[in-house]
Amino acid sequence: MTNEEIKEYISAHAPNATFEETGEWLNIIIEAAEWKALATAIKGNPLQMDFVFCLTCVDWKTHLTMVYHLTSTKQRHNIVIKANLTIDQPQIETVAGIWRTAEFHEREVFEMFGVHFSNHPDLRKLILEEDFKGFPLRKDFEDPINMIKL
Amino acid sequence: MFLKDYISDVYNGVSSLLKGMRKTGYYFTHPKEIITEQYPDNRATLKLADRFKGEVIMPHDENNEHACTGCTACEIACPNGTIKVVTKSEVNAEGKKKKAVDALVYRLELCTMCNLCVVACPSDAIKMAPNFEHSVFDRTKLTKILNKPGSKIREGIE
Amino acid sequence: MYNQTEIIKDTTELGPEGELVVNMGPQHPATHGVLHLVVTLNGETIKKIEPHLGYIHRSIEKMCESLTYRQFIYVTSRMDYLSSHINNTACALLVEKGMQIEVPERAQYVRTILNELTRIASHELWIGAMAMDLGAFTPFFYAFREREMITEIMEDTCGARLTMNYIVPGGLMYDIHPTFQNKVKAFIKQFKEKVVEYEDLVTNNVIFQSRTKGVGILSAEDAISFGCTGPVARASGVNCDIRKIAPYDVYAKVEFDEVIETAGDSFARYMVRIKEMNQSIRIIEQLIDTIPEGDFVGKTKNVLKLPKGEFYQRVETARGEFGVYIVSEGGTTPHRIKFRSPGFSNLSALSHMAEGSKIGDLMATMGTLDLVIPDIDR
Amino acid sequence: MFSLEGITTATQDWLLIKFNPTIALAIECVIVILLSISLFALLGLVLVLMERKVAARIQIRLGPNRVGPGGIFQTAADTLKLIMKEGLTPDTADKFLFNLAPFIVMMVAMLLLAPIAFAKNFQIWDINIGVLYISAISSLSVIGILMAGWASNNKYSLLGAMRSGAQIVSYELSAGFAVLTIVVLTGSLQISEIVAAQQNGWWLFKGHIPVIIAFVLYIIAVTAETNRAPFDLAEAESELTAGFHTEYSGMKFALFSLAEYINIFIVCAIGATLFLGGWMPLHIGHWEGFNHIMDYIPSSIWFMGKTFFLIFLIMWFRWTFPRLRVDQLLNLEWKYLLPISLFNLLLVTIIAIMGWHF
Amino acid sequence: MGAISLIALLIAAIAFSAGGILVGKIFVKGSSNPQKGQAYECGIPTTTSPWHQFNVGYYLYALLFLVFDVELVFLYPWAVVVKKVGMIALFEILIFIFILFMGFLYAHKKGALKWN
Repeated sequence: MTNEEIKEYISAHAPNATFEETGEWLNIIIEAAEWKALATAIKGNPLQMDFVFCLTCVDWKTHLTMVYHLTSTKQRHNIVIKANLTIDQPQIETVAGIWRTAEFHEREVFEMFGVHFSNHPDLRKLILEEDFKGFPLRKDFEDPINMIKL
Repeated sequence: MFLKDYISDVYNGVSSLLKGMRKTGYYFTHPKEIITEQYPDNRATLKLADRFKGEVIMPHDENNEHACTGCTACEIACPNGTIKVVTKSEVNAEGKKKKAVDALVYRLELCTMCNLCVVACPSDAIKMAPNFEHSVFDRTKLTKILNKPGSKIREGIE
Repeated sequence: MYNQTEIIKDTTELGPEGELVVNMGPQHPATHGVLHLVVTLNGETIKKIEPHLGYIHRSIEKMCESLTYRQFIYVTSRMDYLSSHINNTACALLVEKGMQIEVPERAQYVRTILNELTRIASHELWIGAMAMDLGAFTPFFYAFREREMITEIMEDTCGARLTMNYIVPGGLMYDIHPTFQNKVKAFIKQFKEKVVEYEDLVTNNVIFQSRTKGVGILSAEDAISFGCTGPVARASGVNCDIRKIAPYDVYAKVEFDEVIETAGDSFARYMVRIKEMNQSIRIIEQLIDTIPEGDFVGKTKNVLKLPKGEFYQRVETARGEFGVYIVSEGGTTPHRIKFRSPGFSNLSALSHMAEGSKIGDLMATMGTLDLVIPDIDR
Repeated sequence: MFSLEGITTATQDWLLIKFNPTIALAIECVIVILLSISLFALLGLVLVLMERKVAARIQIRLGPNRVGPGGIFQTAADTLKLIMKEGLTPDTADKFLFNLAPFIVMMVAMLLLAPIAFAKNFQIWDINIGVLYISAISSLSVIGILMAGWASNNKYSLLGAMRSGAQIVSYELSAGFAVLTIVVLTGSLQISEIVAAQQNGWWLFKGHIPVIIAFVLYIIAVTAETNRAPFDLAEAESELTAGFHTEYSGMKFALFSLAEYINIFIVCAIGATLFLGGWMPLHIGHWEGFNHIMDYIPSSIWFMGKTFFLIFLIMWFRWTFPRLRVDQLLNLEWKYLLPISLFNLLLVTIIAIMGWHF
Repeated sequence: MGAISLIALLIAAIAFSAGGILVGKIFVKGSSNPQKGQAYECGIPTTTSPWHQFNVGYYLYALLFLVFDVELVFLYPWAVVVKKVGMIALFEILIFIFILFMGFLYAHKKGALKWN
């Protein structure tokens, strides 16, 4: 499918979505609340976005941005979906039920950025110890014991 | 039919196992195939690859001169703070004050042999040497000063 | 760290009826590193597997935020150390894409050859380690004999055996060693002679086949859903070879087949890797005699600065799709960098694949997933 | 000509002349104790070294070569190290059973020495039910392993012990049937008579294909019974770290591993006795000249040669094959080996009754 | 030698094992550390005790083994005399093995030899 068709389809399901085509792939910026519904819609026909090859988060100091890189193993078109979250209470619906790879990736984002994924089946720390304080990949994270500054 | 399958099962299984045993048996009876490295015994003849990245050294010529200008390019290039260049001011022959290297401190325990410092050096003063026997009992011995005591910069290097 | 009275109290507790919770790893001979699996058993049957990660998490992504675009490449060698060359290539490709640096043909050819050699070396090590997981010790040494030839080629040209750091943005750090082509040809000759040995010892062995066939089955849908890539997904019949989907370097110019099996079990994953080695040999054979003369590094600025924006580069490592995602603010260091490692996604499928099988099957499944723990932990 | 038989009879005669029968018997007992202990120690050292050397040669490497010429003192050094190690007992273990288990395993291994004919007329006790005695005693070793696994209070140990229990009792059957084929052919359970029956040729050659099948079954079954790869599920280290002896260290661990090697020696010695004629030199039918030449080689060397050949065979298996899974292991026994050995036994019976063997 | 040799061998086994362990005890000065007494579970403190009810899989084999081991014991005396008795012994044992084999097939059909 061409980018125009994708845009059309996504606008129908997420009316507040904005698009950006400066990069390599089509970027779609959506509201966090729309995500779950949109995810279900693009997983099925006609987009068949069945493969999340990257799921991460970016800290912009003022807000966090969830970034989902999606592709279709059948039609081979890539899109990037972004959702801005507030830094105080970052919360977004989980997509672990739609793409199972999201389960691990969301757990990683949860402990590294403190994003809360509602309805996640098993939202625990995956890498860090249970009693670890702070979110290491945020820009304001300071670890006085294990300095990695050079 | 069942019996036929059963027998062919057993036959195929046993023959595949025997094939494996023939292979290992071949190596058992052919000691020439042994590939063990005789490392500490062949130390005298051991030839490492000439590009082998073992540690950073600073070559000095017979006049105890090196090519380091103390420009700190290597220090900047190093990703993990392995190199520290301590500079001093030196008065050269024309009476001009000039920056020169006092000590090029190299901390082997931090080095990842990425070769970025060698590439960054504008005067080819440092290079990688194929030394790999770095074990010492005292960790402080891994912090090395690369320029030899009393050495100075070679003529004509800016 | 742990209080003794606490331990005694703990061990007197009983689990649910008939269940046994066993920790496998971090100090376990089959986990190839510090992977920690909490396995819930019912007799010999696995009920649940829960991976605990982080024993060698170094926060490479955070480290890279303070490194320049020349420096951060070498850190990626430490992630998937068995395909460090391919990781380096991914980073270099991303910087080249972002700054529109022309890479000379010679460098592209050499990169491709080295990438394929790395892939073979990685698969060789995997065959040995996997056979060892299944209790056969000897193939390990035979596999390492061939791998040794590759590491020697690497040592000659790159100066290191495992973490090569030979790729720089714009090309190569220095030119290939004069003996490179001859040594690679010698390797291809020996490899073709010796690779049939695995058939006798491993592939056709009735015990090996019964240990792997029908074990740890992953369907194509699950493979996609779990984000599996590389040989793991291709064994389930998913086309996911980045070298075909989004060719980089000179992969578009060479002829090779994407190896696909459909069974999705451990044996299929084994066969995919064996056949992939042959395809790698095929790629190298096409390139080794036609390496063009010329520069080995393109013209780059002294200080690299990626323009403001977002960049993503995917490559195919020995374990699957490796992705680098960089958010740049236009400075000398990245604002945010994310490494999409194939092992992390492949591991997430382990629990699904191993549930209901035996402990022995877990070893076969885990072995054929080809997990490299630093790749998962990053 | 060197002969162990001469030495033993001379010693016995001398003792009986010098002392009264009771004291002579006591001294004989002491000699037996000393001999068996030194045999154990020696076998342990030799077999471990042999295993490592065989493994090295198969794996295209050199193996131990530092301690002594060709590394022959390597195992002695290792043993010294193991003795000097602290033997730990987990706090949560059942201490009595934990410490008892290695003794049981050792006792079983030691008792099995009694009926083995090491050379012509060189046997500790030529018991008339020798073969039955061996199968009876050897089945006791599973108790030691189960005890070790259970008492350790460790999950790996427990799983390993359970596996080894199921495995050893299962493979006992095939081993038993394989042994029975020779008993059927010989008509005696006594080791000396079984060896004597091979005066004119070993059973392996005399008994046609069924005996060869029985021999193969026997080798497979005893490999499993001694917990050797590819049947080493009790200590499958990629699955259960070290299986039933995970918690054992120092000398207690050494005893387990020694017992394993002694058991290999014993089952191979029995295999050599039953199928390859024990100490009986290679005799071919009525070629008197050939047989006489063969007789010049001492019987103890014949016995050791055959035993070590079988040991080598078992080591060869270990370094070639992957490990089976526990259910496949039991399948192999119950669905393949047991039916085949039952059928094979009947075949051999027919051969024996009809006198078709040579 | 007679049965007394068994006692001698038992003494040898005990002396050998106890001797080795004692030599170790005498020469080795152990240190005490609470971690040393912990059961090994890959460096993680154990959570549940292994001493509780366990999967039944292995016991079925043990039961079958009992049946066949008793058969084996019956076969020993038979094996000794079969050559002298001749064909009739073969037929007798055929009946015996046949009955047992039927039982074995029954167990096989019932799935006792299938894991789980």
